[in-house]
Amino acid sequence: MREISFSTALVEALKEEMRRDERVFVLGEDVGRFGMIYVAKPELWKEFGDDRVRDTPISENAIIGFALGAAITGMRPVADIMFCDLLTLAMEQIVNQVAKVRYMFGGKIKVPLVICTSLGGLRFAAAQHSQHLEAWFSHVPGLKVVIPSTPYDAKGLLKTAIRDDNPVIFFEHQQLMPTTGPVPEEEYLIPFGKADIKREGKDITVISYSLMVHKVLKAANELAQQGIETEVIDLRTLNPLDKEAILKSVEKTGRLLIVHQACTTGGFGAEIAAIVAENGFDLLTAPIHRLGALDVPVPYSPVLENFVIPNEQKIAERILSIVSQ
Amino acid sequence: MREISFSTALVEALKEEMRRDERVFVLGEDVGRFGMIYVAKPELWKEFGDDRVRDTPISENAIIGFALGAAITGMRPVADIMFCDLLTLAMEQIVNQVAKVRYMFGGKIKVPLVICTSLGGLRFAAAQHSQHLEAWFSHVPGLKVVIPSTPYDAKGLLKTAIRDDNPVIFFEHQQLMPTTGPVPEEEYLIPFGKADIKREGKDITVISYSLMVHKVLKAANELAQQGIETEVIDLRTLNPLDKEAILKSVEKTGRLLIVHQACTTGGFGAEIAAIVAENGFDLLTAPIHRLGALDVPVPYSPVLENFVIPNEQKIAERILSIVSQ
Amino acid sequence: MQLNNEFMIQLYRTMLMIRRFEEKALDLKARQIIPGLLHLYIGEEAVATGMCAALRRDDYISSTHRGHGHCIAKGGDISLMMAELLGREKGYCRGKGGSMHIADIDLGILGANGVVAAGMPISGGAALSIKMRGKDQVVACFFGDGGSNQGAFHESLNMAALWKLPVIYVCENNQYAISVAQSRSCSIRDIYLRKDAYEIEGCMVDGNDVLAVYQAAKETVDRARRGEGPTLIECKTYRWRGHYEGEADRTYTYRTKQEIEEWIDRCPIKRFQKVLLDQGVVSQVGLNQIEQEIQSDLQKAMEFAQNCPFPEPQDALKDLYYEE
Amino acid sequence: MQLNNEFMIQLYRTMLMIRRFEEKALDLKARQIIPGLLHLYIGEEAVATGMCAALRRDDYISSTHRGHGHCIAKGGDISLMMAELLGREKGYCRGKGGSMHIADIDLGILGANGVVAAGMPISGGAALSIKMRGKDQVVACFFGDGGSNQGAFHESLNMAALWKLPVIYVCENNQYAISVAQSRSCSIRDIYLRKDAYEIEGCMVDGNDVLAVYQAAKETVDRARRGEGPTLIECKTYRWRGHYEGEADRTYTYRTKQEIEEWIDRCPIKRFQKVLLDQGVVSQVGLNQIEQEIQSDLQKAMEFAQNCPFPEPQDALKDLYYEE
Ligand SMILES: Cc1ncc(C[n+]2csc(CCOP(=O)(O)OP(=O)(O)O)c2C)c(N)n1
Ligand SMILES: Cc1ncc(C[n+]2csc(CCOP(=O)(O)OP(=O)(O)O)c2C)c(N)n1
Ligand SMILES: [Mg+2]
Ligand SMILES: [Mg+2]
Repeated sequence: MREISFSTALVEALKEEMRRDERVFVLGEDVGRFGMIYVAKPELWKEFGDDRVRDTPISENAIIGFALGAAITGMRPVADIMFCDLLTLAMEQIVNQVAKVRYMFGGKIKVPLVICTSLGGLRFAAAQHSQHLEAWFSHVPGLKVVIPSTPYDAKGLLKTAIRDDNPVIFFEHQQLMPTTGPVPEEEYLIPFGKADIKREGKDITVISYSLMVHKVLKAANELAQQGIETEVIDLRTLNPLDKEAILKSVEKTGRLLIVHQACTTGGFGAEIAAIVAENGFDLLTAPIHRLGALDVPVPYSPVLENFVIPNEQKIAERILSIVSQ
Repeated sequence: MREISFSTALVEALKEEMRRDERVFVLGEDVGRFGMIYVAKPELWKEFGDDRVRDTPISENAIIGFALGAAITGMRPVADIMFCDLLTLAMEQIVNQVAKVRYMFGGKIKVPLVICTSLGGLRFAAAQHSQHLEAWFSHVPGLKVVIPSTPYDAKGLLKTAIRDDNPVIFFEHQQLMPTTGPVPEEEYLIPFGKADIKREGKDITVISYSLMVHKVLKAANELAQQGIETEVIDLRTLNPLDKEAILKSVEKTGRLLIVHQACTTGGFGAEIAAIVAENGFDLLTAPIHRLGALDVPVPYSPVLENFVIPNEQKIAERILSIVSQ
Repeated sequence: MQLNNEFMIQLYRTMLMIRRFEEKALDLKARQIIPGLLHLYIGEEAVATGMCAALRRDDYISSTHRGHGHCIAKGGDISLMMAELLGREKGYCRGKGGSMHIADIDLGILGANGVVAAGMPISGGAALSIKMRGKDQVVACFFGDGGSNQGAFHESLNMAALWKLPVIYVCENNQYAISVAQSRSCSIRDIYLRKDAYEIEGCMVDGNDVLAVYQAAKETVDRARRGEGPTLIECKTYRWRGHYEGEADRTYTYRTKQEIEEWIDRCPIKRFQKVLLDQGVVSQVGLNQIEQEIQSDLQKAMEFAQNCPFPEPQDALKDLYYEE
Repeated sequence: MQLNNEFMIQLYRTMLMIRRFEEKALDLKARQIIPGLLHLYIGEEAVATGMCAALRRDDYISSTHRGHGHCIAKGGDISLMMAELLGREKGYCRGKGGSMHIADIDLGILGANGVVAAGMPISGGAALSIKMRGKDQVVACFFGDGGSNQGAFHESLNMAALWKLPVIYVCENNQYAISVAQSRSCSIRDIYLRKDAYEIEGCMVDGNDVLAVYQAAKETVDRARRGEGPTLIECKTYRWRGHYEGEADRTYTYRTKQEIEEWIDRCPIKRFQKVLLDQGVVSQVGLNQIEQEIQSDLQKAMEFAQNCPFPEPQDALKDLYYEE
């Protein structure tokens, strides 16, 4: 199968959906001729023009509010927020409006709106450009939360997101953009709520998503040489969440580690741990562990950033310490 | 000891600190002559005037940003955001600036800033006026998170917050405002990070905070008549968190239920469950349970709200089902 | 402007319906039959009425926490409104929304809103959608003097102006944001002058004069329909009641009884009544009949609402996601 | 305005130092010695220089993502800056901040900022603090044309105007926000005209003319010090480099080579050089000497930075909370 990059896969998804349905359009900062969206160069803009690949002023709250207004009156906007750190400017619209209007109005409208945002930072981008804020949104009923790790998933999930009649927030890791992987030429969709078992194993389950999936896989492959068989699960969507896949895997391995790049306390790892501690307690043979970034803002200096964010080595160490307990 | 209301206790704390230190001032919407802050009537404003009890325009992001600018240049502001649902408008300043400036600047400044906000709604206030968003802030390193349940704690913790040289976010439940309790005339402070054991018991630990503490206590007292001894812990502060008290109690009871008014998924209950599932796994004799609001926006109609938000009966049922497993 | 009698009477009827509907709501709230928060529009009826009279059924409005007037003026069904206020199953939002979230997408009512100024970007988006779909609809966006100080005001007007969108921003300047007088929250005296910051048109009107509001509305709606972009209209008016029902003992901390009474004297309904009588548009008998018709409609709405069952508790779990 | 020679030379020296510092940074970034994001101010030096020359040491500034110029002009230590860019232990932020978070509270530098317009409310708060503490300091708040469309602009100017706070809002209009030309992001042509929305003073100046900037700055700083409230100054200028170092191949998607070259011809430093030479303030020899002094200062800063160790990994856990 051909290999394309994560960002190309996302652009393909947009292109296909925009060709298929003229109600779909993109708005956000520098999404047009600069091609900031998915670091894609002006490709999308060249095909669809200013109107449907719409540069906005630097007004994040309005970007989401405008997208919402368009979504409930016949369009299917894809609103891009350059970094997830800037979602902080649009939380009012996202949380109080986008997520709630359908419910508040008694189910009488649809909100076909995708919010795309990048996260995790390029490297050494410091505290305001490196956050992982996905956990917040898992705590907001009404939003679907998608967070892919491969070009294949990115494309299939984005297409599903655009066709969904509910608001979806779609997180793309900046460091994944140039990574490549197999993506078929034919059209496909990936349903929400289906985790992907990246690697089977019987000794421990490691649950992860986004960039960290790759670091976990590397650690797992290394540990395999020492005879430790790690099962690696990529959640792909946090809401809906594939609880079944999680519990099934824990049933098999009895041990669970959750890895994410967001800081540990209050991260989505807590939610998974809580679900398993309630519904899979009897399946566990060891404490549930979480490995996230340390609980500090992400510092700038490489020495410091490396210390704060999980990497293969730390993941491997943690797995080892759990299985050897 | 005299009994005063939660709101009076808070106003007393402010008064005492404002008398003690002229750098302390309050800003927010309708905090002055209308006395919206703590539903206190114009009391505070009468003593300290427009300058130190400063009404602002409806500009939440600016309220926090202005408070921050004042805090790093010699003042000690207390910024009031009318409802926590409106914190969504100020997340940029709170999360990217307030919480991070000290760290980003290499520890070279102090940020003596208190953000007060109310939560939980009066009753039947619907989806945009009933949220509990404390969990988000526990996921932001750099913010201390305080959430008292009694007039005594409210006063002592608010005074501590105002004297702290770090940013503190202080959540007051709207339904607690009129509730009364004993508060000494003499000055006292309550340190952060010390949970309060409201009731000792050996059968199950129930951890809670804010309004729900009272509902848990009621349920516990009822169950006591059936011979079930519930240990009830009020966390009082989520960051710093009294992990020791949590683990010690679980050691004693072997069973854990966490109750909060925030919706269950992604709530702070997940964090507690995760901590115990990692550090207290061997102490547990039963799955960890969480009881939060159902995962929907809070609906308006009393029938619906009652169904969505935990109450004494549901808490008692859950405790019963856990201890009888 | 030449207006036919029927139209004038319809304006009157709408204002009076808003007034009577809210008086009823006030009473129900006092008796705790309405459970939730209630922000009344009494005294400001001419704004919604004049503005919405210039709109077509397929035009949109976005409303505020003080939204009953907008909803009724845009054609909202008072039975469904009343049922919603009472938290009933057949209410506009099936009991999930209450006063602050009433919406009727079929009538273009994009919703009341519990967050000040939050409707401003949503309106802009509806207008963008109109433009992209090549329609000639327009959007009227209601917001308060207090709301004009939100960042959302600035971002929305800038974007709407930039893209020449068909939105009419209607500032209902009732002179207070809760307890804060406009002079203490707004660094400019006449809010409509903020139009210049966006290079758009705008004007100020007497918000207690329904014909003046209608005239300004008509002109700006026509402009918007012709694709000439957004407008900022400021309507000076006054709210008679407290900010919300229950404020009672604090009302006089921020304004005087005298001030309130002066504004009650300028009642937009009484004033228009006089115009109608003076111009011979309607007789006193005719007015009485309208009053009776409204009372009877309200009575029916009340009956509908009160006979309507509450939702089932489990209904709380419905309506969050659309599922095919 | 009569300015003495020493002062004029100091203006020149500051501009040149900013230029050379950033050229160095550019080189270090290209060689990946600077790890993080870098937004260069080259071409805009007259704005920070002219503005900060009107400030006292105890006045405050708030800066942006494009902050080196502001920091140097306010007296920032280039050794500590360079060490910070290199992520070293003795950098301004102990390696925790990098280019976008340099601050020096002792010099009143309230920080660069990675979030567009986020310094605007912070500046307002510093000004409020000045007023409440009864001081006569002022705050200069730098922000871009792009930043002027943020809600924070509106909320901040309204509050500062309302409370008559001593802030000078300095819009550095370099005509683009990343790739978006001002005409495509801003519904008004001259941003300073937005002053009228807040009933405050304001003006437009040639941002490539350091004396013009200084003069406008001086007047508005004096006004602010006298308690006459905020001002909005717009400085028209241009950035020569891409939005960030690394943009390279996209630069010509949104502007032409010719446009850039025209602006390079209007170099604020060359232009001021000519003034100095024409007026006999300094000779070519003098200019050469300044160049050498700057090179030597920079050399020392580089040595300091490069000899400075990286922080220890565990230092990442320090500096979050203040503990007595
Ligand atoms: C963003 C936001 N801030 C604060 C509130 C609380 N609040 C509700 S209405 C109101 C005053 C609104 O004033 P204005 O916009 O003038 O409308 P009015 O109530 O006068 O009709 C406030 C502060 C809110 N709902 N939303
Ligand atoms: C609130 C916010 N939105 C978007 C960004 C991403 N971003 C960084 S700089 C920039 C452009 C800023 O333009 P302007 O204010 O004109 O400053 P300039 O870069 O031209 O100096 C953008 C969009 C950001 N950092 N903050
Ligand atoms: Mg008002
Ligand atoms: Mg710019």
